[in-house]
Amino acid sequence: MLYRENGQFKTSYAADQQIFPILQDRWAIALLLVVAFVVMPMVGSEYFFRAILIPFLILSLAALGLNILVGYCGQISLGTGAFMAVGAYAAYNFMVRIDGMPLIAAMLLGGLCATIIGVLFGIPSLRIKGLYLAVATLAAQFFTDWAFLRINWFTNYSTSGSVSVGNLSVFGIPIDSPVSKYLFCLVVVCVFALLAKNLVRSAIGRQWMAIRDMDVAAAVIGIRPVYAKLTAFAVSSFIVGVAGVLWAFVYLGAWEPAAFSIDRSFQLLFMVIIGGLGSISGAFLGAAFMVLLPIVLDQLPHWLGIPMSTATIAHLVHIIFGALIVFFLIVEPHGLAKLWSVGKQKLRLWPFPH
Amino acid sequence: MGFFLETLFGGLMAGMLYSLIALGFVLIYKASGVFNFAQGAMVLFAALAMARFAEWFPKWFGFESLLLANLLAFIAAMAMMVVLAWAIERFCLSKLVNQEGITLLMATLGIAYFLDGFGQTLFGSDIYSINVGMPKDPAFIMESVFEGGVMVSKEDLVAAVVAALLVIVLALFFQKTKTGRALRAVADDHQAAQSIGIPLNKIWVIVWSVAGFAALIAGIIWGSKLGVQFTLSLVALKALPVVILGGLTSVPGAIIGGLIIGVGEKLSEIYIGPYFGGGIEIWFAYVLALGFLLVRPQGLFGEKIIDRV
Amino acid sequence: MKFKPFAMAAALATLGTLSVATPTLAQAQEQYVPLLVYRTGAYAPNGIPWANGKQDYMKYVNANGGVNGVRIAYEECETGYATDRGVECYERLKGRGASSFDPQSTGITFALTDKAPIDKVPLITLGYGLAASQDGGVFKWNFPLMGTYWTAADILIQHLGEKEGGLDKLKGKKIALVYHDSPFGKEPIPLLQKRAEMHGFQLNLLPVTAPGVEQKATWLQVRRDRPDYVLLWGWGVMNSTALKEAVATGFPREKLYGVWWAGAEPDVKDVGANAKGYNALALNPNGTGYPLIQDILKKVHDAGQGSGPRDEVGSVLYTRGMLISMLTVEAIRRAQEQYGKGKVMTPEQVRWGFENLDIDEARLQELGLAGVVRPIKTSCDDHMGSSWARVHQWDGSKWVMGEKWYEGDKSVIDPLVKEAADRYAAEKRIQRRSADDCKA
Amino acid sequence: MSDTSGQSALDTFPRLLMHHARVRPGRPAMREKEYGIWQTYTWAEVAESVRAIACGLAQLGFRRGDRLAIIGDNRPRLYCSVAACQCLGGIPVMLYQDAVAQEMAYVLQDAEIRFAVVEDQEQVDKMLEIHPEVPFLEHVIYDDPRGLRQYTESMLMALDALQDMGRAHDESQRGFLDAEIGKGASDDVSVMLYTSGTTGKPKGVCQTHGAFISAARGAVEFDHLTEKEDILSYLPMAWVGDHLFSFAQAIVAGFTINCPESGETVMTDLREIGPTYYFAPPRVFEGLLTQVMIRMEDAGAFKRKLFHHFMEVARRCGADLLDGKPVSFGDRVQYALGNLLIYGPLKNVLGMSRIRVAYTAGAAIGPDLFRFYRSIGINLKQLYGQTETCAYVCLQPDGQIKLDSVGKPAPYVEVKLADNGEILVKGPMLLKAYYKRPDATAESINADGYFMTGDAGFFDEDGHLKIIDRAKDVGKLTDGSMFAPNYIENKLKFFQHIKEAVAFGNARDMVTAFINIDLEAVGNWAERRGMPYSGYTDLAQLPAVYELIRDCVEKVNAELAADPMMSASQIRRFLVLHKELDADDGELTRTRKVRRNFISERYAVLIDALYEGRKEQYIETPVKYEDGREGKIAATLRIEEVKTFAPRGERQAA
Amino acid sequence: MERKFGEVILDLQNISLRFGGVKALTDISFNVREHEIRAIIGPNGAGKSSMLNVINGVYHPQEGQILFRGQQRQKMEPHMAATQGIARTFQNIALFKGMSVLDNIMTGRNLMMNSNILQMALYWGAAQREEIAHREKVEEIIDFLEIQSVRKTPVGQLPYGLQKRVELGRALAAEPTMLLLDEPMAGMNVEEKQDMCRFILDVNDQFGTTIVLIEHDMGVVMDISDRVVVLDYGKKIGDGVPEEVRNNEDVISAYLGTSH
Repeated sequence: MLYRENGQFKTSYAADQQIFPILQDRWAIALLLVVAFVVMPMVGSEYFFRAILIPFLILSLAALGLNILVGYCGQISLGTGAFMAVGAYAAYNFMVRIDGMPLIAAMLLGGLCATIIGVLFGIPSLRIKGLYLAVATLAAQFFTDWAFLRINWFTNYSTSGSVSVGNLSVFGIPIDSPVSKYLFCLVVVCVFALLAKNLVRSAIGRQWMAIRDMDVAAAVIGIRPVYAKLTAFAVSSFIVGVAGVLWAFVYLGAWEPAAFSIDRSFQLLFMVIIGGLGSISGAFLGAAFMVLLPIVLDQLPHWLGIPMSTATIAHLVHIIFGALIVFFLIVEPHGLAKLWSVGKQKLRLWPFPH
Repeated sequence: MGFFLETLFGGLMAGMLYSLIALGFVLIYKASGVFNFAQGAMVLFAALAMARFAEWFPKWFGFESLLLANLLAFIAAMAMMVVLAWAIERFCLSKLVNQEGITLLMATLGIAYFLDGFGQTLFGSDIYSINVGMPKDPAFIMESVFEGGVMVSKEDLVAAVVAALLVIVLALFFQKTKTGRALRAVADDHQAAQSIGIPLNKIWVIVWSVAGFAALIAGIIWGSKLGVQFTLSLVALKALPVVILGGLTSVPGAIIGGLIIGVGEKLSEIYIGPYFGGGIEIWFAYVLALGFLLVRPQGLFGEKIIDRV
Repeated sequence: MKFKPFAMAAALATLGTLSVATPTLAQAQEQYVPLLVYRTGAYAPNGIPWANGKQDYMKYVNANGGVNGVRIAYEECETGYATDRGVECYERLKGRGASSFDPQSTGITFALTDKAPIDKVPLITLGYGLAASQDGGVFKWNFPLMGTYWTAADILIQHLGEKEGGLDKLKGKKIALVYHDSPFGKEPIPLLQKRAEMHGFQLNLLPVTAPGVEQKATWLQVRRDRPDYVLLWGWGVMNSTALKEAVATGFPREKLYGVWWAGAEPDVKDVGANAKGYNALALNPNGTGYPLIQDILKKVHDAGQGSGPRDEVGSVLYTRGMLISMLTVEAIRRAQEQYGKGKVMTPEQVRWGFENLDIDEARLQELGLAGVVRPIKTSCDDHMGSSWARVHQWDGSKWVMGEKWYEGDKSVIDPLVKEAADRYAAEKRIQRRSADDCKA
Repeated sequence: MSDTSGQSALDTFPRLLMHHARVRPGRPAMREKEYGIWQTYTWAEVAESVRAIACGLAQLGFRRGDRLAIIGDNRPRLYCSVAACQCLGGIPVMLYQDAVAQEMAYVLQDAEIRFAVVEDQEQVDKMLEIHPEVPFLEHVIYDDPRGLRQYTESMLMALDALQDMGRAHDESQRGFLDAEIGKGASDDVSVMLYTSGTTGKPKGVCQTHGAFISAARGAVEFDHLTEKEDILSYLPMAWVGDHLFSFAQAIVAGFTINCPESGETVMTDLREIGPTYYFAPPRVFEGLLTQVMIRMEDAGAFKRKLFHHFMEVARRCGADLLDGKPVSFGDRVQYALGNLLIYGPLKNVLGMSRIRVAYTAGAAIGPDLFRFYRSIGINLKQLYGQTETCAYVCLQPDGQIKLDSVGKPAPYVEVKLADNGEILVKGPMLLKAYYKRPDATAESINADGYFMTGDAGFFDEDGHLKIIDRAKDVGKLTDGSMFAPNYIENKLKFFQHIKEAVAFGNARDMVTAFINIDLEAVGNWAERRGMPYSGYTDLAQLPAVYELIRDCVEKVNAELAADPMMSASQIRRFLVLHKELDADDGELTRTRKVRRNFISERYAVLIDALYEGRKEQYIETPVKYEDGREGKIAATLRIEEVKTFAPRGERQAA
Repeated sequence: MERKFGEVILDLQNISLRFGGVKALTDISFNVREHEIRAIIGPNGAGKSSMLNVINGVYHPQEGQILFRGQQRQKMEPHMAATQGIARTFQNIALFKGMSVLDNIMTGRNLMMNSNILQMALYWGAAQREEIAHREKVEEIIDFLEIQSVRKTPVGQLPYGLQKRVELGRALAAEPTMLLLDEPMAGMNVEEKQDMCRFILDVNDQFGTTIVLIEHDMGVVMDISDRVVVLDYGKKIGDGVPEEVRNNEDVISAYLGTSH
């Protein structure tokens, strides 16, 4: 309905291959970015930043990373929490042990460590497939949970095993207020989303998808499964690791391994699937769904002025949330991103139905 | 040596308990290709139903017999599991046919959420007990051989026997009854099964009911062991390495896998754990399963996956 | 058809955006106290009586006309014991002028400890939390009232020493710590190690992976090592499972000592008679045999306002919740004395109240708590206020309180606290509070 | 000649082209969707390409006055070849690319073609097939070498190779081409367009540079076209319309022509380009509207309601808004809303968002159809013209649009009516001659220099020309009243369910008609009603379809009854044909005009049946399938009677 | 037209392949010469697809040796066959169904893309230039196969015939020296078959690609192939130019005789 595509013809491949080939989409994205970067910092409440936007952004990033592995390369992983933890603890160690370590460097190094561990745990994927692999990745989850509890070196010999960071700053700008934290996360997420989008529309992205869609055929046309799968694990773990750093450093500030428990892994997988496998925007939609819905459901009786006990609400949230997940899977197994693109397609074809 | 045997027995019996839960996974996967992450929630739900009904019935109907209470509660809980199976088929699975495995898996996670909330709404979220007269104290065997004998938990022993019985019952059900054979036909080939006139949705209701039955048994045993409360649903995590080790499609695999995992993790915790500061059994189970899978990617008894082009 | 869920999701999203943008504010003449609770999830059996106790006391205060006429406005927020949800609750409620937070979870406490000084909201962690936060010089906003894990561990060792006939008799003994493998379970270790060094007993560490449903291997090790005592540092299902495994491996319950988080009714209820002889620390007694609780029963439960079932009133965790609310209210009252009676206190003023609590025997008498707890007096240096506890024992159907009150040994604990607090301050580049700041 | 730079006299196409290459070298002259993107050629590049082709042709021996056959889809290099040929003073002859080889043979023989530039293997094969019959043919140059590698015939040459040769030649003989261009004169024949002709063999219409340039210039001034226009070139190059719009006007105004990727992608390409200037015969607009209606039928109830509501609004005030007439504020608001919700998106989907001016011509356009496009804000206008007049006689001026007229005489054109109603025109755009047919030339241009169009029409009170029919087709019923078959057929064809119609009645006592249903529209209609059918023949004979068609015919009768001149021509009986009329079977011309005589011979049985009052008639018809096989379609056709209406003006007439 | 064949490019010697106890191929030898169109025919289950799978390294024969360009093959993985210039299509279309036509064909050029992962992530400079360069090649293939109108359509939405074409396109994108086609015309109507034949001949003709194909339609095989190998129950029963094979008695009885 809002699209006016006449005259938007492409005279070069560069123009044809851009991420948003349609002018109206570019406007919409620009608007979104303006809202995110300019409007939000001006109008958002502290609660909105700290409890909704920041976790939303960080989890989007993690989901984005996971989506590369699951959605693009077809390797199901239930060990995402582990890679987040590796990123977080590695970055923590870089920060504590090396004086004057810049936050960004620590973050990237944390991501790098997550990459290494990710690749290590990705090796079985060369032999093990599907659900077997999914369960096998839990080994990473439980192992890291254990390792960060047990091996005191990782926690800098903290008595409780809980660690914390403070006084974050980037290029001399302190990252302490909700807005600065939010903006920091936003920048990181935008950058990684762009990089990830670039990867998935490049040769490597096609290799991943080829492996996902039909691995034998992919091998026959010269794609090395080893390379494709391990790069997917590497890239995915890197992004997830960075998300782990943000989650620990920016969102929690102080954390214990339980912050990256198996529940987190499942939560992320949910985001990816509800959001839409094999779609960058799906990671954001999924994260929004998973972060917002429970909060909204939880608050709904309050807003509506229905008196209800905390326990009843909590149970109802579970019931409705579970039912909604099933509902969404039934209505659109390909996730919110698919719904979104169907909606967009409808807008493009409006007033025609098809 | 005596201690080694104790550990071994302990592991075997823990393994049997894992198998009990793993069976539920295998049954459903075999017949409907769904990796049912809601199995844990089903165990909790069944156990909650059992515990609460056994508590409520004597109050409602004014009798005191524990046996009668347990019996009625068992029947009522089983009925709930059948209704649940029907509801899952009707409102969820039948609408998700031909979807990818991972979508189905996520749907079962949705079901798990739902059951968590629903079960606690109906039955409460406190800790409840199931008293089916399981012996709690230890027994000592081979006292002549080792000093102090070899300790065996009677409760675990009973549980292991029940688990073994359940496997036999299920095996008979699959081999000897018409329905059971139909279930196997579905497992082998959905289309073939349909073409010989077995309604798929009915089969699914039955399979989920049978899995519900397995969950109820597991819930009773685990519930009387741990107490019935939310954490019960997490024991499913213990069954996962068992399932993949044994092979997703194999009932005997679930048993053997359970034993291997049970023994493996107990021995590792006791003999290797101290070198690492302990607490390694949970991940060791997974690593063990992973190791097996590297050799046999389809699990010990799973069907071989052949790449066709 | 296909379009509907899309529209619905959009609607939900819009709803979410709109609603959070307009936070409701507490009403003018009410003191707002948020209550973080968990009534669902793995720790619900423990969380429910705790939450009910907290709420009932607030209702009781309101039934008595509030704090010098200021009514308490309380609001629960379900955390499910999950750190991120706890943080969300905190962020949501703190903006409404929250007097203080009782996170009810070590993980949430850790996450909030860094945020509280920025937001200027006091955290009270009665009997849990960060042991070092006793040091108010560094942890200005944390109040581990009535005890920390270190005082708990210290008291347990004192008790064992007494049982053996003197701390020196512990030499050569084996004491095993079966602990929840998390910061909660690991906190007592440094103190126990110090005590082990002092008295020459051997400390065996046996971690149990959360949530603790699988302890067979742990107890097999206990059986093999045959320790003289086992200290149980568990929470939730881990405790009952530990007791059941102790039964199944034949470990004498009399030699099993739990921390005060392992000594409530849900921990033993399911084990029943088999747990007979099991000991645990008690920060507070159970039962309904003192005036305050009778008054609560009368003014709250008899008025149909009870938060939970009546027979739960007086249980261990209920009472603990009640005490937490009592201390919060006392802090508010104390602050009002300083800043103006009958006014709504800001969180900073409440913090001052917490730091200057002085609940002496007389006040306890007034509150109807005589003999239930010992006097509590906090200061700038000591945010704990009291470290007295007793040991109670399960007789198969109820907890029986021991006679003797123990106090954490300051000479053992304080150096540890100082060291840990200093280290924390160094890490965070916090200056120790000046004397002026203490007075302010 | 020394003044060949010719800046002063832009009177031939080559000079115009070189002029653009100088004044706007960087602006796009042509775009072609190829390899997934719009490959763009600037005026400079086009001029270079034209030079190369021209020099190459010259090298091959192409001489002044030679005819160059050009056969293929709308490809930039084929347009370049047209210009290149003109540079050398040759005469380009475009052929319909979908014609079968034998049809081409006639033109090639008639025009004594020595050189042909063709698009691809398909056309090359045709050339090779008819080569024995066209002995003059020496060189066949192909644009797309695909599949031609193994062809060893010496007459074949790739356009690439030709251009390379040409470039070398141009390099070595600088000034040769400029000199050739300089030799050209405005009065030279610039192009030869074959009229498909409803009767007899096609005739080559020779048009001069001057004729086409003045026709183009007139239109450019009339509609204020600029170099910024975009036009989609997708109509056959051999058609005068395409030559005027995509070639002559583009070169005169310097705007951009855009060639679609392939036949299947025209709609997509149209959406992408979004032309600002558009030209299409009515059937294209009709097809689009039919599609719109069909697709809207599938939409949900809400959307359909919205659509119909706003279409109603548009019908009420859309055309008036476009014409700048006063419209109430309420309607303006509603229309603006409609523009946001319906018209805007609709135009976008149709690829018409950017259109400033659109023309239709070639056949009468249905008033509903015409009104539809105008009402949603597309400035669609009609023009009237013929091959012989460079498709340029009358144009509808902006703001003076009448649904049933073709507008006022265009600039430089003089129009008058003969006594018998035939339209006579005079102006610079008239043909020079019919090629090698002085007889025909003489026949068509009268002593006063007026070209006799052969169409009958009249001017209305505002001076707008109205066309009734072909003058020679206008006949008489036995009672002496006028019978204008085309007029009736057009009215029938305005219904979306009727694709073609053929009316009979000359020298008969009543009017009858053959109907061709529109397979897509009627098929859809049937499907929605759950009526099964196996194909066209089956569908056509369904009683329900007859009902549907009879309804349409009755409506036409009602309209005819309202017109005193036509009321006697109401249709009494009709049948629905068992096969679609097809150009391949010779029933239609390539421009899809009915070949009335051929049809009356071929279906004589049916005509007899119509007039003998039979209820049904069996018929067998031979057909040619697309792959060249031949077969037969046999069916028993139902014949139905239709209600007629009393003429409105009866009393006065009596 | 005279065709020019080159040297033997692929030589299969005494190939035997077993799956467990089942013999799929027994002692099969034949060769393929450069630029020729070599057909493998035989009834269902004759081992034709297994033969192709052996050639491109999906299956590993237990006995026999394979010489490719005179080099004996060692342990072979499918992607190595691709690097040696062997591309193929599959009997049951093996397209990447989640990707568009364009992306599917782009994967075929994977081996020729050298950007590293960082460059791709930035999509700047070399990576973008490479992407565009390969896009140009792929567009030529799209043009060649006349699938412009579906360029950006997900392959899953295409009709069967077009999918087959896309698969051929993906194989062509690798610019193979040898193309293995597994029943390229199965399930097509007459018109689609004609198109496909044209494409195959054009490929062979225009790029000089050696083609080994399996096909059921005897007419097609005889029309377009230069030499034909006939398999039956895993054994070779005939080999030669189409006329020879047509007249071979074994073939007639084993294959033609039983076919309808």
